[in-house]
Amino acid sequence: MTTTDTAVDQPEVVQKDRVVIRFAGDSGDGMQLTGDRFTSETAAFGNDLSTLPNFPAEIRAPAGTLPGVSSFQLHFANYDILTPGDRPDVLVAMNPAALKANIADLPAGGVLIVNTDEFTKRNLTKVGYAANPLEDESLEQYQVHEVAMATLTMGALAETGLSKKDAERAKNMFALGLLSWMYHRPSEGTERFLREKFARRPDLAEANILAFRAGHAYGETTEAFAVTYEVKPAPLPAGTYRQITGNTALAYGIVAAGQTTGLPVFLGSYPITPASDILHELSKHKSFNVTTFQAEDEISGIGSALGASFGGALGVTTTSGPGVALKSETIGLAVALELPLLIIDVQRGGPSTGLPTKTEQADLLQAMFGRNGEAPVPVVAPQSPGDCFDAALEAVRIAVTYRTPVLLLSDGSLANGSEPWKVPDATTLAPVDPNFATEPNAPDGSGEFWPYLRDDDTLARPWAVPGTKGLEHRIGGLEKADGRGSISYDPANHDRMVRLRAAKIDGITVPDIEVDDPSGDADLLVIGWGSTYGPIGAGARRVRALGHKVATAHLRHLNPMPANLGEVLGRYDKVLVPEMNLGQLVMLLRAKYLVDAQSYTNVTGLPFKAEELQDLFLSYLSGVHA
Amino acid sequence: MTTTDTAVDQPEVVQKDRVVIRFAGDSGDGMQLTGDRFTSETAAFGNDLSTLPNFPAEIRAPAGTLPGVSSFQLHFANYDILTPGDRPDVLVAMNPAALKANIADLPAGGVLIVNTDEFTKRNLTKVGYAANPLEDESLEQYQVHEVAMATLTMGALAETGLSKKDAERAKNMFALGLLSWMYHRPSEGTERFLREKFARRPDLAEANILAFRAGHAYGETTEAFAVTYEVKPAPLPAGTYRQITGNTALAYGIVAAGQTTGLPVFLGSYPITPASDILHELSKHKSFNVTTFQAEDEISGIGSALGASFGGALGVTTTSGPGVALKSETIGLAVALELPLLIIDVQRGGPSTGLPTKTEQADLLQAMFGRNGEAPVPVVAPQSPGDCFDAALEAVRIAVTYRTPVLLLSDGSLANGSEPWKVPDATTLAPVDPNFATEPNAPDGSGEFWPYLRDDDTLARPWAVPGTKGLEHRIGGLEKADGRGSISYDPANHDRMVRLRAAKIDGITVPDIEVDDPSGDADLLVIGWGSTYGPIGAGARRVRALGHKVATAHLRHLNPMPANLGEVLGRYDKVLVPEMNLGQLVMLLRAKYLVDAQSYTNVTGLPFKAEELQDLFLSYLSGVHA
Amino acid sequence: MTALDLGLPTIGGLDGVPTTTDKQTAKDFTSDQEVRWCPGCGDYAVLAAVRQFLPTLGIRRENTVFVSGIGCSSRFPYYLNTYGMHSIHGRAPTIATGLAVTRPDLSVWVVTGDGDALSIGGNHLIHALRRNVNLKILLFNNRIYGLTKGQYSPTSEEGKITKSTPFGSIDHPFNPISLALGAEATFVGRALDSDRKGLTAVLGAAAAHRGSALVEIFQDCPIFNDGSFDVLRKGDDADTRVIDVRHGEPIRFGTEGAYAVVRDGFGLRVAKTDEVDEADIVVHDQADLNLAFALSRLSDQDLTHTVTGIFRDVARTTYDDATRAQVNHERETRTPDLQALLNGRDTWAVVG
Amino acid sequence: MTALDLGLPTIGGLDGVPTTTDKQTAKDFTSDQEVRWCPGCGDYAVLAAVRQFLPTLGIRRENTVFVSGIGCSSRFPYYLNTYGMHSIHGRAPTIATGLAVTRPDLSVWVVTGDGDALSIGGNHLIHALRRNVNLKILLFNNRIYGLTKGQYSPTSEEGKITKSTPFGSIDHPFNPISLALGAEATFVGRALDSDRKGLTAVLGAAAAHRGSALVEIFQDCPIFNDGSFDVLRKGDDADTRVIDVRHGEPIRFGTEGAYAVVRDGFGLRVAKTDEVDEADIVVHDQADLNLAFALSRLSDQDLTHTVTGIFRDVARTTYDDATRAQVNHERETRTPDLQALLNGRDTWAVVG
Ligand SMILES: Cc1ncc(C[n+]2csc(CCOP(=O)(O)OP(=O)(O)O)c2C)c(N)n1
Ligand SMILES: Cc1ncc(C[n+]2csc(CCOP(=O)(O)OP(=O)(O)O)c2C)c(N)n1
Ligand code: SF4
Ligand code: SF4
Ligand SMILES: [Mg+2]
Ligand SMILES: [Mg+2]
Repeated sequence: MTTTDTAVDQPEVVQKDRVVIRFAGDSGDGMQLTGDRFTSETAAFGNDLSTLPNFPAEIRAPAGTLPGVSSFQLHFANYDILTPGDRPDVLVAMNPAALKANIADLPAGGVLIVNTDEFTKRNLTKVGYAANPLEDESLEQYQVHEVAMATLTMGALAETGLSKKDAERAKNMFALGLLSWMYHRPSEGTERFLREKFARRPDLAEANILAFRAGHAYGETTEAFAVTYEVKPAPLPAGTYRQITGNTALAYGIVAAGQTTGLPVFLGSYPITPASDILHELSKHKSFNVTTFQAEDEISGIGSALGASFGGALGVTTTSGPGVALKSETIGLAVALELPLLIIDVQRGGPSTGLPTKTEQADLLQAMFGRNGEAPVPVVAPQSPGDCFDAALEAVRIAVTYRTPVLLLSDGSLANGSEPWKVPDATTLAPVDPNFATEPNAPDGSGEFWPYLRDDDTLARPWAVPGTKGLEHRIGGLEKADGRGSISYDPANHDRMVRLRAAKIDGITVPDIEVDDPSGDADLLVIGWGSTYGPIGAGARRVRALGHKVATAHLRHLNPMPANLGEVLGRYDKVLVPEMNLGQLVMLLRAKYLVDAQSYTNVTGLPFKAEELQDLFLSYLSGVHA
Repeated sequence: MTTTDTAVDQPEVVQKDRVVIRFAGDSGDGMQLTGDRFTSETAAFGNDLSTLPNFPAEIRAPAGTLPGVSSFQLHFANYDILTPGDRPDVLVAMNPAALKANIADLPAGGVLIVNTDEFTKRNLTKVGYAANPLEDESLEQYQVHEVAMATLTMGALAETGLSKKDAERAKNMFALGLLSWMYHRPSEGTERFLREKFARRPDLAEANILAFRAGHAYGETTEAFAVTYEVKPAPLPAGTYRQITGNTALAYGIVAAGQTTGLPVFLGSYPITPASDILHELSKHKSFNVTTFQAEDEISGIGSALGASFGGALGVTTTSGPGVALKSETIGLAVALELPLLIIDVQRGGPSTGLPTKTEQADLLQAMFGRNGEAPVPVVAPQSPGDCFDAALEAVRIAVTYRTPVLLLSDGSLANGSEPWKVPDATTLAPVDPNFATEPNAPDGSGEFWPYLRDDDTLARPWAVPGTKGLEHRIGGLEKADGRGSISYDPANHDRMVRLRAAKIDGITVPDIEVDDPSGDADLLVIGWGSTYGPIGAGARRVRALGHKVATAHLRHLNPMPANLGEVLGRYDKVLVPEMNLGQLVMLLRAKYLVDAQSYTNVTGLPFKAEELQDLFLSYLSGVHA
Repeated sequence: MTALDLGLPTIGGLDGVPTTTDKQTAKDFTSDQEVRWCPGCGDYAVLAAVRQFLPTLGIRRENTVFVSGIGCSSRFPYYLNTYGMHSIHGRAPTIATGLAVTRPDLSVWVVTGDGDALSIGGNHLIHALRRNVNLKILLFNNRIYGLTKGQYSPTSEEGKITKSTPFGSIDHPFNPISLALGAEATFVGRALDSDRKGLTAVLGAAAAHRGSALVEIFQDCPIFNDGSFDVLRKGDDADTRVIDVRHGEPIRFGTEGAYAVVRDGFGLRVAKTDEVDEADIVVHDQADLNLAFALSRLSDQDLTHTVTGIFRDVARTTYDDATRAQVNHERETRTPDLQALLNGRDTWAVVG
Repeated sequence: MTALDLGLPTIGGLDGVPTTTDKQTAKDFTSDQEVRWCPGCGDYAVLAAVRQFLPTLGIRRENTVFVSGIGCSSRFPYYLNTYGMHSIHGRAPTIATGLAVTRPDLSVWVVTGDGDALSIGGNHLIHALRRNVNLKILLFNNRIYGLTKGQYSPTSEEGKITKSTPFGSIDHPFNPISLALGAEATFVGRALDSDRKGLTAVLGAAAAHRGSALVEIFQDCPIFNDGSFDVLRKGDDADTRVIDVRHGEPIRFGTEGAYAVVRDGFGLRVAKTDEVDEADIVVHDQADLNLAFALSRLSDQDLTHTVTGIFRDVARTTYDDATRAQVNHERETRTPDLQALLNGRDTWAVVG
């Protein structure tokens, strides 16, 4: 659907290249929904965008408190952007707690829209405001707009017969309406959305639509706002676009992998933040021959997926870091069994329960080494929400082709963040042949079936599923004789098998890494993996815009690494590895390539900021870091 | 007790510096017991010694088959030795399967003692001997002694009224008697042992003693054996010695740690080979205020230990690799809680169930990284069976002083292997003060208790146990505010806490690594960890004896590493790291110190052989490896 | 070596825990942490009941420990000014076991949810029950995963539409009471979050019981499973659904005891009191395991008939008492001699 | 969207599994792997019985799968020439669940030990039972950990001296039958390793049952728990100990049915047949859960009275049938359109 600007004649219209808006309020204020809707409108309008939801681990902390603040940040632009933005240009604060928790991020001169109704003495005290900041000078440096959103909403809904409480709850739609007016967003989508969401309560649907329109009208009719802004659509590559979150893209990738492999999909999973939505999404798509099983725990989740793989399905399990820890023994079994299995880890802040709703990249080494014995597993990582789709397909290609469990490392910011996604043409997705064994294969012509006889090329073993006559066999976690697969305690055989398993993974064909080095002669290479793609790219753009040279490269494949990586690293004087952990990839690179790669880390539960990386790169370029 | 040689006048007595004997037979033949007794006699005699038991994962595979073969190798000498020996000088084979499985290891000219009674047609066929090897030329190159051990034993016991079956079962004691005669071993110990072991069946005790004596007499009276051998006691450092296995030494170390810390010991454990014996041993020592809890699984094992630690006990959990995998989530919790906890991993062959009764060193990276998030844990490793005692005490020192879980990595060869151990003076063991918190500590003078306020020096937090009035507090796996310890989702706080936890572990005081470089100017440094200490040392001795220079160093502390390690590594042209894995320590060294350390690996489930390492070192010294 | 005969516990669940004569109030047991549950959550009612109940035990606050797993309910320990640990998902019983075994002077409580206790933690729960460790386990059953935003749990009804079951759940649920009884539990009780009196009575009996006590608390989650127990609270027939049982008393319920429980084969059924013989009304016996099991099966879990109160309360040697008895016996009869241990039986001297 | 009503299973446990009319023998079901148990191990008898039993099912060998955990008993799959997996400790039910759900054309068996099933694997076991996945679970109960060389297990008697309990075990054991019944099991049976006939009968009924079937097999471990079930096999009173129950028949046992089981309150007791009224003898009803539970508690686990046969066998929709019904319903009513899925509802075109 192509949309055009629906804005009517209004105050001065200022053209902007990009805008960052942050909606902040109480957990009960519906800020995530508001943000989502604004995002959808923005996507439909054709801007490029990137989002960052941020909410507490509690379902709903006590109203009006600092721990209860929930926010949603959206960055949109008329060119392709890479991050959800460092700092908001506009902050919408629905209560004193939201103001207090977010105001420090608003740069001087920024627009602050405040819902004054909540600025009561009691609410102010609750968060430690001695005086009302709207009444002293503390907000002087901002463009403050005070709007009694609750009052105005209730007023607009007075006729609906809705209870006061229900009416008041629609104030987030009022805010959305106001902002939609300010930024010339289309509104049909939101109205349609509200009608569907409240299909069973048409009164609520109408109320929310009324509130939304009231907000819009408030902007139009009051003279409080001197300007509105326009951000033109972004000239993205031609194609059909939609907005997508990482978790949805992962779920779609799994559904698609079922189609490209022709296998039934079986997901065994136990809910955990921020991975649960993949289970939720997949449970809707049974028509694609996708079965979801909510297991009693993570071990059962992966165990059932492995059992399904043994039976010839595409076994998948989804979790976050603590769940991977629990699954580690079974991952080891999958390594020994050499069966396809996709294990998705949506990383979150750790250690232990950590920060369940925040992002982090600290499970890389767990993915690589978190099992007893030598148990190598391929590891892939998506770099953006939409890229989760491709990463899932790539992980499945490796799992099926090489008969191996594969770990896919997403993270909280990819999972919940969203961006416009160029929808792939489903007919062009590359098929993957599961290539089931159908015949006995013993090289000695005995007519036996040897479950561990390997393909010369891939070193993969045959996948012979129960029900296939003549291929009956037994496999297990004890060491197996090379070829025959029967139990073997022979020392030389064990050494051989350990090396064969390693060689199989090391020999997986992965594409070369591509370097973005516009000038071709940068001294500094910045290399990352996973969700830091956006901030690293944005940081690099900024320093390039300042006239400096910097090369960037991003790893999709953490294990095995691309064949050309050593050569690439060797080409640069300085190699810098920014990570949201204490330096995990950098350790692997140093060990493997013996390059003096430098680590930059930040473990705040939030993505890097473009500015932070710009400064970092500049400091490296200027030689502060020799 | 000091013992002297009891050998009587006999055939020619040949003096030897060292001897390697291997007893091999069916799982039901009692080879482990035979080996143990010969070891005890040898220890009592004052030789230095080292042992290598080797048995199948089944309790008792079918009689007479190759998978059912069980063996025990003993190396003893008149000087301090380091390994159980590469190859036997004497092989005792109780049946054709034992012969077939072991003969390849016997060097030409070696002594082969065969129990001919088992060399029946049926038994020969069972293991694929087309002809009886005792009757063709295939054993020509060995000094073969054919002894009808079962017949002789049954003859000796004819009078006892014992059933044929029971009598026949004593043939291992006959073999022991014969070997004891050949090597002039004392015999009181064995006779006393048998009386105690069969206290409830005195008839069996006497029968076994009779069989033992018959074997001895057989040597004395027949003229089959032209020589006997004498290996003089070894001039070990002065002190009281005993023979000890690694698992026993670990158990004693834990008991001792209870005494040095003054804490009750709580072991929560789930049985697993090769760690179960630690549980068995500790369950005997309740008088030392040691409580053992056989949990329903590994997770409960560590969970209960952590609960006990919270209550002020010394929490310990013991397992092997697959168990560590299961415990990993709880280890992460212990990292977050910052409570003392000792986690013992007796490594075995992997991945997955792998080779449960064989040895390996492939859990180092699991120990380092096998958890979600940044969850650093100190790692220590013993280098010999007796050293397990010291390693346990050192691990507890770190755990208690720094309030942290500590991983101790033993392995199958240390666990079951034995050596003479200089018994420490219990009164000289260094005390460790648990230093429980007793007072509120809030720096703001509020009289509150802050559970995460750190010691300036160690960065350890206070250990305040329930029952202490005024220090009531709640801790958990969510991120905690620095100092106060309440739940915090604050980005900057999380980053700080992640770094504080890392800094605490990095800051642990560990002794410098010592280098053994006799000439002081070797070019090649060989560095290892864990049970490779013996073979590396033995290999180095051999090449030094050949006039070459090689330096060796062995890491007790894998995390944090000794402060001088970087400097040490930098001193040598070549650094070589032999490991029983695919190169785990070498990865850590290369990443951390950026030295081009080379890896040598062998993953057979068996310890390195001294000869193998000698050849390796020579190839490095000769420049084959540039 | 033979096993020590400990006999049956003749002491109560709190014996050995230091007492205090100081006046303690609910406020003393309230920590400074802000309570972070949703408005209307049933957890608030339970918290209030527990805060009021704990001071009545007369034990020292510092000798009380709450251990929880993960879930909304598992935040409970933060809100009590006692010692506490918010551990990991499903593992609280293991941690509490280690603590209870080593510290007889503590009163140890476990707080857990239906997912925490019965899904991921099911094994630890049943093992704690069979061992009869002196723990009080409060199972907050809201028949939903609250903290992860509304997936069905092992106690959710069949057919339930949740985030993970858009076509309806097809898992047959556990009956936590039956499960506990099958797992050798010595104390099993049940109460409604909103029934302060009933809840307090069950908590009191649990505390007095020496051994593992499982208390199932029906708890409302207004956000993801709103009103799931409303039929037991309001509506015309609420009082014909709740069957509160009391040891030694005939089981009658409803307004003026209009209904009664009578035997039906090996099981039970509900009858109108005036239609049955007084003598046929079952008298509750909390020592009768078969009766307790039958009570747990009185109706499907559709809440048609819901027994509250104490299903079972019997004495059996506790694991922790028995362990300590073995340790103490050894400590009393043997002097630990570390040097002798290290030496073992066979040493030899090297004179150097 | 509403839940599909599947109703009760009207099909048998093997329906959907391809059959064969080829004559199959025990030998066909024997793999080429050497059996590696100790001489005299009860596992041999069970293996022989199973090898003889499987061909009688008439299903194709290649559609039979045995999944096991870890333990001596868990080596079982290696010795059968079917498909098989020797997995990891305690997790076989999870693997078998994934397999059974995705492959209705397979007959899926789980082999497990008392440690594997009830210690580390307890949670997966009870969840498989409550879900009623179409799996047959053979629990080899030798009341000891065999493979790890003789530690006590969750079914070991109190006071047992083992490697890990030199002073005697203090764990109160599980009663596997009670536990399974408390966990909503639809089929629970028990047999002795040496009783080929009884064992085969229970296996046959388990195979025919659609849903999870738990079969406890008392198995002797001559190495670490020698003769633990000997009182049920030999000795004067062996036949007064074993109570073999049969649906619809009065429960009598002993020589010439000298003993009978009669009701005792909500439970049961053993009486001399000639001392009780014929009518008082309990008639076994495998659909009566309360009776089954009472049978499981007839005596302590000291084997004084040991019920064998089928405690319970009732029909309940299986998890796997229900899951497949949901999937198939969707597949039949909606054409999967990947492009439509990827597009979602809101797309926009960029023309470049
Ligand atoms: C190992 C692990 N798996 C999964 C989770 C995610 N998780 C947190 S709470 C929860 C279930 C909560 O349900 P319940 O125990 O019923 O508690 P409630 O929130 O309903 O009180 C889950 C699945 C986790 N934190 N850790
Ligand atoms: C994760 C893990 N923990 C522990 C073990 C060690 N282990 C192997 S079998 C077993 C118990 C065996 O007992 P049971 O299940 O009763 O089988 P049995 O040998 O008696 O037939 C244990 C503890 C293991 N292999 N893996
Ligand atoms: S989600 Fe439900 S259980 Fe959790 S706090 Fe909110 S109302 Fe309570
Ligand atoms: S140890 Fe026991 S259970 Fe295991 S094979 Fe031997 S006899 Fe059988
Ligand atoms: Mg719940
Ligand atoms: Mg067993």
